[in-house]
Amino acid sequence: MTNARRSLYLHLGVIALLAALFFILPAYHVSSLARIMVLAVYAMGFNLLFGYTGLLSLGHALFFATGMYGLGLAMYHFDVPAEPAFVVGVICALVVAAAVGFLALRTSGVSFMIVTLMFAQAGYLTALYFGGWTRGDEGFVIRQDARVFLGADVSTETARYFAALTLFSVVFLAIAYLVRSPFGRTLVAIRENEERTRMLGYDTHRAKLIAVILSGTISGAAGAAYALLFGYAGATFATVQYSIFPLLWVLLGGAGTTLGPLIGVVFMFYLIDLSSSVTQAYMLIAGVALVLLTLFAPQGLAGELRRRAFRWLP
Amino acid sequence: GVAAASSFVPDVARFAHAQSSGPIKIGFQQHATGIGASYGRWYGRTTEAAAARINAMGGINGREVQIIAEDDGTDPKRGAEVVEKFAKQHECDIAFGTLFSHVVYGSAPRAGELKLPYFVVSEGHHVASGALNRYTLQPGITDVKSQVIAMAPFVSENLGKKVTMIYPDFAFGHDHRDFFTEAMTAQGGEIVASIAIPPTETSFTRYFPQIPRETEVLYHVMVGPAVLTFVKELGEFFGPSGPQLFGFIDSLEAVSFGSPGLEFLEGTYFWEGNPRHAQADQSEHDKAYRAAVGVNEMGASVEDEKDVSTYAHMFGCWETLNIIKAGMEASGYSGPGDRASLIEAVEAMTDMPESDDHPQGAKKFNGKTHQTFGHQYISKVMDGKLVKQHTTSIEDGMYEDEVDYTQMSF
Amino acid sequence: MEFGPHLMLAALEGAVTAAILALTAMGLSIVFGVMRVVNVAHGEFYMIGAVLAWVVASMVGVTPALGFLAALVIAPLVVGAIAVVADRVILERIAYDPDRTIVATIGLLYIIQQTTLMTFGPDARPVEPPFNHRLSLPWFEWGENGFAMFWPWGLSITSYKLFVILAAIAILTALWLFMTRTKAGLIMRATQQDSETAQAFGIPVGRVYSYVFGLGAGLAAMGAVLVVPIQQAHYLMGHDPLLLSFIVVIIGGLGSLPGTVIAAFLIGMSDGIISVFFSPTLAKIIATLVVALVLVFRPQGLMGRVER
Amino acid sequence: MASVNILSTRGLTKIYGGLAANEDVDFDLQRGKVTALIGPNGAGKSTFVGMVSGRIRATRGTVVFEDQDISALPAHERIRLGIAYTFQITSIYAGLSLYENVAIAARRRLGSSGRAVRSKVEAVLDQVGLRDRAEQIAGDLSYGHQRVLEIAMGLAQDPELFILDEPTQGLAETEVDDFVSLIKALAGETTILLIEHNMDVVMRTADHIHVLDMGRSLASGTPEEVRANAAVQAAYLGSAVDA
Amino acid sequence: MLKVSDIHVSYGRVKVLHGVSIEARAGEILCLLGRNGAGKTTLMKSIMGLLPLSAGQITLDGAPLSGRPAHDVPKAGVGYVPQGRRLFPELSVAENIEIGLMTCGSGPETREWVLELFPPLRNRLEQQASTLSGGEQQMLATARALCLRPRVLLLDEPTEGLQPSMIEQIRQVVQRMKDEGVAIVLVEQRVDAVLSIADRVTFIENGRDLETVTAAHLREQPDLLKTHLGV
Ligand SMILES: Nc1ncnc2c1ncn2[C@@H]1O[C@H](COP(=O)(O)OP(=O)(O)OP(=O)(O)O)[C@@H](O)[C@H]1O
Ligand SMILES: Nc1ncnc2c1ncn2[C@@H]1O[C@H](COP(=O)(O)OP(=O)(O)OP(=O)(O)O)[C@@H](O)[C@H]1O
Ligand SMILES: [Mg+2]
Ligand SMILES: [Mg+2]
Repeated sequence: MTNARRSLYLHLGVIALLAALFFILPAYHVSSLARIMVLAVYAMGFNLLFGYTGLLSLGHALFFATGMYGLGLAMYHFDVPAEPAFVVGVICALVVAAAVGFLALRTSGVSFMIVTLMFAQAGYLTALYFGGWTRGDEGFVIRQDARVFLGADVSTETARYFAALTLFSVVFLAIAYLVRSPFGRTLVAIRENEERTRMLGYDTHRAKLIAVILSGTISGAAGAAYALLFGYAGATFATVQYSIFPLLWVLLGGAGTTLGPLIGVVFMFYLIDLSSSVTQAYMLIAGVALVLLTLFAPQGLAGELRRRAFRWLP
Repeated sequence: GVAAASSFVPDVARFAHAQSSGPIKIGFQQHATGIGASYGRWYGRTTEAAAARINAMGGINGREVQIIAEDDGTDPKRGAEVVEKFAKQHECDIAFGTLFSHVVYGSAPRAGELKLPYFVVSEGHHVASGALNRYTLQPGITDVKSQVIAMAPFVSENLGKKVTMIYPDFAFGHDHRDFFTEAMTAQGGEIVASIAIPPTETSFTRYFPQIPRETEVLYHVMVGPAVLTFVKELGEFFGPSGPQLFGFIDSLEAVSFGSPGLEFLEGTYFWEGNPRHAQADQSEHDKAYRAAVGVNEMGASVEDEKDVSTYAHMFGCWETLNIIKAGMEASGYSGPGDRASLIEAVEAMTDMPESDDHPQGAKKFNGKTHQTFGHQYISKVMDGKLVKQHTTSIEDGMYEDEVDYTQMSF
Repeated sequence: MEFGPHLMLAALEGAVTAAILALTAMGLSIVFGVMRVVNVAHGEFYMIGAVLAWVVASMVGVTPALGFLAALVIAPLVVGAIAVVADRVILERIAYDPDRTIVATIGLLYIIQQTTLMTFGPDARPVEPPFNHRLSLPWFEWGENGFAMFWPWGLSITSYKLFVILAAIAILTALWLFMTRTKAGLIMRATQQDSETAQAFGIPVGRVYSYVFGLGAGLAAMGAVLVVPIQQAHYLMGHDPLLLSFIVVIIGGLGSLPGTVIAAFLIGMSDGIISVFFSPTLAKIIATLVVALVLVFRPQGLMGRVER
Repeated sequence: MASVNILSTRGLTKIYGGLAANEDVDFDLQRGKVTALIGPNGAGKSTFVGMVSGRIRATRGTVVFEDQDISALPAHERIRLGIAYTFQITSIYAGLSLYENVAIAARRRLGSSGRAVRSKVEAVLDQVGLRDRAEQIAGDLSYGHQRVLEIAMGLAQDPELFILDEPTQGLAETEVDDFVSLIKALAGETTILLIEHNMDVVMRTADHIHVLDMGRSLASGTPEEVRANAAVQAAYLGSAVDA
Repeated sequence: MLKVSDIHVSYGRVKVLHGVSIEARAGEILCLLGRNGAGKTTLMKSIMGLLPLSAGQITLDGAPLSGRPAHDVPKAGVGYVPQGRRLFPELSVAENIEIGLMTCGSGPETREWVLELFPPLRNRLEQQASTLSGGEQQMLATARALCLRPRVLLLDEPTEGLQPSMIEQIRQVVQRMKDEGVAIVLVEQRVDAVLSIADRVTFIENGRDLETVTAAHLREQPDLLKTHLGV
């Protein structure tokens, strides 16, 4: 079996498994999984830029929040139906990502980290400053009866789960395809050695800009979906912490792997969820777990799988 | 029954006569970590004490009350997850106890979807503003709009007409700004400046010059760990000659008035949800409540007098639990199937007289807006103690209904 | 308040912020510059420094000055020791791999934060300053009757805040002498650039890293001890210093000591001064964007070397 | 009819903080020939080819490639016109397999056709004798093999103009011999600009030699002419001229 | 003086040296010859203590060198010119030299001495090492190692990328070191250069030492080159 075929089966298999889990898992885990899938989309967007292109952004919360507010404000203030509002959210994220990419890509390395961080911080403060519109830190609730997407009431468990699964699957497959494509390989080449790549005739700046835009747009789609599926938008999601999360997820799951983001989110979610039911000091457990993981799974969970068993893992 | 409250492990036999002897599970959304942790700890202690008391009195409908606390990290995302966990994993009967309003906003939609009664103790104006849903109620603590409105007459009559407001650039601060400005104007006063301080700010002096000279009253309401700095720097800025200060005690919850730098607050006024320092006219109910929670006359832990409570807010947990009990008993609550009737029973409540169940004072509950209204206290700092100067009437804090939840379907 | 005095007050406040920031950022700059690791837990070292200052000060307790002095010595040492242990136990074993260090130090951040929460609780803890006098400041102006001096309302600083500025200058000068007059700085930079070759030239790389990590943490703790009499110790207080330090280090130009100080000064000041002209949050937004744009148009930072 | 010169520079200059690494270099490169660029260390050879390829921005001067003024083009567009460049200081994808290293080089031209890329990569790896190491991670290769890989990446681009900056550095003698045959095989179709200090290699391969010294052109001509040039002797070859 | 006895070395799971023994004697130049990837650099690094030995021993004047921490090896008087120069790229030329001086506490006269050996460096003392031309970098790398005033000098392809006259110069430097009694281990690819300078030659192939012969012997029997190197 060729690697391409193996990879296709793997991805379809993951999607099928997620679909099956809806019928198997207890109710609580089903709703957790819906949330995990949306966050995994966010992580996949981040991974495209960090894991594949080698650009470490500390400002992805800006894109997530832009998608979230794009959809949320359209629905909250203008009673825009969910479908066009979703498009608005995604487009807003795209535009913001393009602007940030345009400016931030003049820098590289740590400067890129800081510039994205600062833009995101400015975005967060802007959300607070226009508190009259955004309801600031408190955020706002999106009316439950308006949360109907393509005829499905996504405030119900089933519709929500499958809406999340659909978004996840689309992005998951698209990224799996993308990273095997010549463009994806170019991104990896940039990650490994940008100067060399440029001197092989690739327009690295353009490729990086496209990567930022794609990554930001996917993250924005995740934000819009989050607001729609869970009915809330707020400035908390624009804080630095929410820029660090995808980094953590991706590093845990395995940067530069298609499966890593999902694995990372699942791991982190259940690490907190399970340890918090054992003890109040769950952050301590989480902290120790993270440290141990770096010691014993240096390339993240999926990265370790790839290193130890499945060399072909995409 | 208070004496028995010390037995935290309830006697199983006492609950034997219940139809279903399983406990009533109350999911307690606790700010154990994150920015709300100081409050979360005391909300926890109060809730434990209230539950122990209820259990000592035979539980609810003969069933033991079991508090299931989950940390929400003072984060709206985790808040929603915790609500899901209550509903689906712990199979709680209700969820309860949230303070920070962004967590309320983040969690309430899920509570509504899950049809899980969600009793918040947040003082935010979210419930009564109609932003939430029929499953979300705030019966145990007055909301900020009401608190603020009730302050205006006292401020304008006793302290001055020209007010400068300093508040965090959060929705919570904006509520203060909007409602107080309106109420003050109605009293013939004037807001001469409003200074919104960005969150995460740790030093404040540079903003103080924006306070106009003509200011007669400085109205401050800051939250978070930087408030001590705020107050201290305010003192250093004005030196001996400043305007009258009127603050919300939110700034200094869990902070001892003996802390260095706070000498400067001597002679200033504070809103208090519930007087921290036991007053001369302390009621028996307050005495009993303090004893049950383990708080001394100075509002600090009896075990450690440096450990100051969040006295102005945490009574809300105590009272809310008692209201839940009353609601469950009135509706004959026996399980999740009766959640709607529990809501209806609470909505039907009106007057809540001062009692051991309501040690903070009498309240009027508005079933349409799901919001309770109570007395507010204004205290003055005298010799490092908060001495009550004025108690507002319940009517002082009334405003027109903005929503009628009872018209919404379940 | 009049414009002139207002500006002056903002500048003074900015200087205090800058002083603390410079110390904290310098710690990060050394760690980041030498080890090229993003130490996400740097803010937590600052935080434990502050909390320990409170612990030490309240244990000593004889007079505030004595308590403070003890804290100033003990807290940085303890924090430095903690950092050295963390380096030996964790970072050294993951070979300072940049990605893994991020995860590991996030883990460390959780561990430190939670441990502090459980040990010392969530409340803000004040430390009494060793001395604290309000010093009203005069202002000079050309009035109708010539040059006049007056005492504007509110224009003041405290003796302690002045002390903080001076102390920061003293510590930074000592550090600068240490880095430039001794061989330490050279050894650190060589280690950073090629640790294998550094070993081949007799540099004990492992030990250099440990000391650097300890020194960085110690500096953060020192900043924190200085700040607790102004701001209180709190288990979440590490967040802001971490972000600001990072910004300062990068704006200053990676590995440039003077750059870090200048950047700390500029950021501390700009924050204060921009706030004179705009409403507070807007001022913060503008200050943030200005800093971001500085980097956009000068990616190597203020004092960084220009690449070819 | 294309002109004889595939590349010419006029007045090409690079100044680093006052120091001229290249000063007014006029240079013509004949199509299909092997031209060696030699000169003392620090003469500015790498700087020169860096400016030709666009890696280094020229202070002033023009570069004309295939009758087109490319002075203003960014590096990647120049490469696209058919210039391949190998680095003096090895620059490979240390974290990727050898195969992928070459594939990235090949893919830019062969684009989406996976099959074409594959056969190109295999052909190139055969050519340089690294086929059996194709799956190894490039960073784990010995230095000499990394140098060979660097050359392979150039080959994979099927360039019009192939610029090699000291390709035989670190190569064992057998590999050097292979390299010489490789260059001879390419000559004719591909124009080659070779920077070399190994005079033996230069003499065996070059049709034409251009000498640079202290940033300026010192001499230019056939190998014999250059070897006989006294100025070159003095500046460069020293007493060690043994080739 | 320096004795390497039957060492085995691997990178992670990849075993590279399978039992190599060499001996460098004072006042003598030992050359290592071998194809690309034979393990020459690996051997040098192992001597410097930069790679752990899985078996075997390295001694200097009879005292064990292996097993000591890597930073002790240079202090024992072993100078190293790594392959590919490995300068401290962002340090200036002067600082790179300073590091070399620091290793064994050499004084300013050593500094003068190396700058005299490589005059082009003197004009570039403040330049950042990474911006030096390839050849200048190689000079700096050699100069830095000489700063130790080493008793044993390891040179890994030190003439790579150098102009012929400079190669000659480095050769003279090496010769001079030899005359001063330094034991020298030299990795070189150019057989002709090796033959003119070496005292003895060790052939390395696939991580093993095949044979050690004197240079004179090699000059007489060039066939050996063919058998071992395929030249
Ligand atoms: N970024 C820079 N800043 C300052 N000087 C530089 C820079 N880059 C190169 N130089 C100098 O320019 C001169 C020419 O360098 P170049 O690399 O072109 O030499 P070269 O001819 O390739 O030498 P070699 O044969 O040793 O590789 C050198 O003296 C070098 O030190
Ligand atoms: N970091 C590494 N990880 C795994 N294998 C390595 C590593 N470095 C080198 N090798 C392998 O070890 C073997 C010997 O490499 P070494 O660099 O010692 O060769 P060399 O004799 O110095 O070759 P050259 O003449 O090309 O410099 C090679 O096969 C190489 O692929
Ligand atoms: Mg060169
Ligand atoms: Mg080698």
